[in-house]
Amino acid sequence: MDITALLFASYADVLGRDRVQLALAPDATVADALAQILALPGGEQLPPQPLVAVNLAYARRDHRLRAGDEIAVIPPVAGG
Amino acid sequence: MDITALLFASYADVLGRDRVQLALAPDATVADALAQILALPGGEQLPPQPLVAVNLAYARRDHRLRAGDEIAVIPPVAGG
Amino acid sequence: MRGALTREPLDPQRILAEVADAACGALILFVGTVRDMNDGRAVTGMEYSAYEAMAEREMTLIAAETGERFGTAHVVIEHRLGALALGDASVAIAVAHPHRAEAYGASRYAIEQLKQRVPVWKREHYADGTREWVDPTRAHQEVLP
Amino acid sequence: MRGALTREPLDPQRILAEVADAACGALILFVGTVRDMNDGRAVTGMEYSAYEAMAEREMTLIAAETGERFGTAHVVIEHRLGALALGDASVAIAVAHPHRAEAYGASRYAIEQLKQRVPVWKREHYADGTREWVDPTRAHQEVLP
Repeated sequence: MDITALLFASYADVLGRDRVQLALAPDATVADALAQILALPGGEQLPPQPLVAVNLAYARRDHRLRAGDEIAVIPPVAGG
Repeated sequence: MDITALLFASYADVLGRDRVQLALAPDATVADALAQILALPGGEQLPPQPLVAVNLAYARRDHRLRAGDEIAVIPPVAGG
Repeated sequence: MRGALTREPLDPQRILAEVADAACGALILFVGTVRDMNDGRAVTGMEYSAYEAMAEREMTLIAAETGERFGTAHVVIEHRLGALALGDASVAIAVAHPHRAEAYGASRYAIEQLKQRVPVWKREHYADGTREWVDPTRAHQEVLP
Repeated sequence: MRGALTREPLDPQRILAEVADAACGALILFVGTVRDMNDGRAVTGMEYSAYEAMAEREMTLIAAETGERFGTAHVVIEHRLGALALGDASVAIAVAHPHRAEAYGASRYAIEQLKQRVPVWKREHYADGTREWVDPTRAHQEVLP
């Protein structure tokens, strides 16, 4: 299935883009999506287990993805 | 010596005045001044040891008074 | 650093602007207002009075102590006197500090000290037409078993 | 009860008025501003961005959680995005509660949760012309022995 991953702030900078299209197996998890993102050029500058949100909520690495999900890789937040 | 004592809020109400002129011995203390005030009509409605300020600062019962001091009997404060 | 009484309506925005400082990333404003209920009785208004010279002295001391204890020069305390309506602000305390933990600590310290020490009194007006001096020490004793 | 992002300057007075309630004797406003110094470097400005849909969702959740935990319906959280100058307010949190202890607790809870969870990022601009994403987790690690 196709999933779009959103990238922000320093992660978008090091990966040189603010979104990436992933081709994933139907039973793919957050960890599978992350593995593809970390394999991109610049991905080695991300931490090994960055925070991820699925459909606007923080999600665990074993969270099962579904077609149409919005996934986002979340750099350390710095609000306030 | 002559000392003026100021009365406030509920204490002024029960004593029916907001100041009282006291005639005190030259070595009188806060406790001596209080004894005179508590002996006034209505004084029995005050607590036996109310808070007292001398010259705008809280003072102990054994604080020695001097002519010209401003003494005040302070009801429970309720600011804010 | 300042503590003062006023008979005019408090202006929280102005007090906040007064403590603002480019070195201070955290501003806290505490505002105390006249509530419509106290101890289960319907309140219609409040009348504040003070031993004014001493109250201003204590408020000034509290502002200075707060600043020293928490490490900031930016503390303003204002208390209103006179007849207040429901919802009117009776006290406003603004604090600025480089860090928020200290800003919260300073704000809380200032209001607790004010409530313990500053010779201000209030008379509540009730819906049934009566009015009564508020005595926090009595309310406290009633709470004890 | 409300959490929102905005690109306009924050208006603390309006946010405070929004939570005011005759049943609530204690109002607390927290304002976070852009400081002129961070980790010893002179800051000249700050640029805030967010995962906007998620940030608004988290802020709304935090407002609701804060209200439930501390027992009030009067919580407003606003965060500004875009380019901010020194001293500009980046976040404002207003809370009203019948009692001040709970009001302070609620205010503190809301800002701590915001700093932990809300996907907002800031890039500091320094006097030497460089700029850098702020990473609170890194700053924290550096503090550890």
